[in-house]
Amino acid sequence: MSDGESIKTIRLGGELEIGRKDEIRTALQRSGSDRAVLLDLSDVTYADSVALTELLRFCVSSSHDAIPVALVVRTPQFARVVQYAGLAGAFKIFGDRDAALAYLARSDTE
Amino acid sequence: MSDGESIKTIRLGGELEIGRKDEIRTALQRSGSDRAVLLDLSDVTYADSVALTELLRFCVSSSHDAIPVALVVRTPQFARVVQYAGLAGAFKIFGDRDAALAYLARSDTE
Amino acid sequence: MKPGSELRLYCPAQSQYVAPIRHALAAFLEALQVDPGARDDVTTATGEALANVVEHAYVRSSSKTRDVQLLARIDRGGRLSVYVSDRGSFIRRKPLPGRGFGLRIIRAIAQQLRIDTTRGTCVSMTFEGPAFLEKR
Amino acid sequence: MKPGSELRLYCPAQSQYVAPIRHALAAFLEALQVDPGARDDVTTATGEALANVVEHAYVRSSSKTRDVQLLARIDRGGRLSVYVSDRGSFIRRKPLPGRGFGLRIIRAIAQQLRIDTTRGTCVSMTFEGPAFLEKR
Ligand SMILES: Nc1ncnc2c1ncn2[C@@H]1O[C@H](COP(=O)(O)OP(=O)(O)O)[C@@H](O)[C@H]1O
Ligand SMILES: Nc1ncnc2c1ncn2[C@@H]1O[C@H](COP(=O)(O)OP(=O)(O)O)[C@@H](O)[C@H]1O
Repeated sequence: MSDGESIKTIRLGGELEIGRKDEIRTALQRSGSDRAVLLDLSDVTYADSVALTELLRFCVSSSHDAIPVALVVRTPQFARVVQYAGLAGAFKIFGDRDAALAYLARSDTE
Repeated sequence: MSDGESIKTIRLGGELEIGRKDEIRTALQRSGSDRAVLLDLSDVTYADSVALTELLRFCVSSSHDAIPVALVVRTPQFARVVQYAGLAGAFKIFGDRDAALAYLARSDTE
Repeated sequence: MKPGSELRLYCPAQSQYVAPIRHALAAFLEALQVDPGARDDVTTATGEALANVVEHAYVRSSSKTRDVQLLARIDRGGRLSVYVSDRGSFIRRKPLPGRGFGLRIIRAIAQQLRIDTTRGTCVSMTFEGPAFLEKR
Repeated sequence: MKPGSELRLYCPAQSQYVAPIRHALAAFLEALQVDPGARDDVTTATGEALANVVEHAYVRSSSKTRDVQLLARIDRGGRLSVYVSDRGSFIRRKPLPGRGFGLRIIRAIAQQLRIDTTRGTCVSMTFEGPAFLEKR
């Protein structure tokens, strides 16, 4: 996947919370052609457990289909709430896009 | 003043309130070469009577020196607080920069 | 707006506290679904009362505690009352030249303004009208 | 933080109210000079308790009033207590698969969590530590 063409990017920002549950679920859709997904959450200023549940659901189902998913997380509240929920091990989290893309490229060649 | 060169623009934004009194007073300074002043307050999201007092002081002293001053006001809170304070007649207020510049150009030729 | 909702803040009577108190009031009113125009008006009036405490309350006072208290409250009728109080002394005087806009602004916005100077100063303002009626 | 400060909000138990209530709490804490990290943590924990009311409180309840109440209060010791209450019925069950993060997050943040289900549900959380000590 050196050309990165089949890496889908899903970008979510702002407050990921109960009031936006449907929108988050709709955004977290894969199509048949996706080989890897980069979830760009750089601009997420807040996330709650409702959002984490949706993200987890997406990552687990992608993993069943052998599609690697990388999250870009840059904001402290988000990073902390993942820890508090005990979900640090459930997500592949990176501090920037390049690191996430490098991980996805590696996953592909493995 | 067709070239507009001696029109000084002073721009203030955000919340003009008691906590920024010194900053506002410092910003509202004229220099000897100013022939007219455009106070660009387009981005003022809030103003209180402390700010209005500073603006009034500036306009009154400019008027004594025969220097016209035009205010650009575009936000509803600011427009309303000027009314509430009974100061609508004390300021030359315009909804955009061009109208304010046209007024200042006119004042000069009069 | 739901009756019983209430915001009570005790802060030092210093100018840097006025904006955060106003923001807390605005967010309180937003949670109660007060529309933006009415919210602006209420915070404008309240901002004036707060600025007066910072500027005047403790100038002629020997009070050691130089605080300001904000209380905003929705009563049964869905009416909003805001109280700004201090433990200083009210200064009665003719408007200072080129000043005196604070109380004027409050009067233009609030349906009722009362200034009680029995113990410190308590400025009470009530706000009524369609924007403040309970919406459900 | 000044003791006596208090935020009390009554709102419909609907998802669109959760964010504005959280914002009101954040602005309240900011006015009390709670630092950003502690503010985030408190609003995170409170957001979870509020989301639980919206998601669960009235599912098995016949209550006509489907409200949520937030009370945040600074007590004498400068400790912050937050109460999130509803008039619904608490649902006791094993964690749903792939869920159950809400109470876990609250436990990770609050120094104390109590869930009182005598009349509706009242989730009380206390927050202590240097970030909450009175600063003057
Ligand atoms: N909290 C207060 N404590 C003491 N004096 C006050 C207080 N609020 C208002 N005043 C008095 O009322 C006067 C008028 O206030 P105001 O209309 O806001 O105008 P300004 O603050 O510009 O003088 C003040 O100058 C002051 O003498
Ligand atoms: N306010 C409430 N009213 C009714 N039940 C509640 C309330 N809060 C929590 N619960 C119960 O506690 C369970 C665990 O909550 P939580 O840890 O937040 O996870 P989740 O909401 O994902 O199930 C909920 O599934 C529900 O049964």
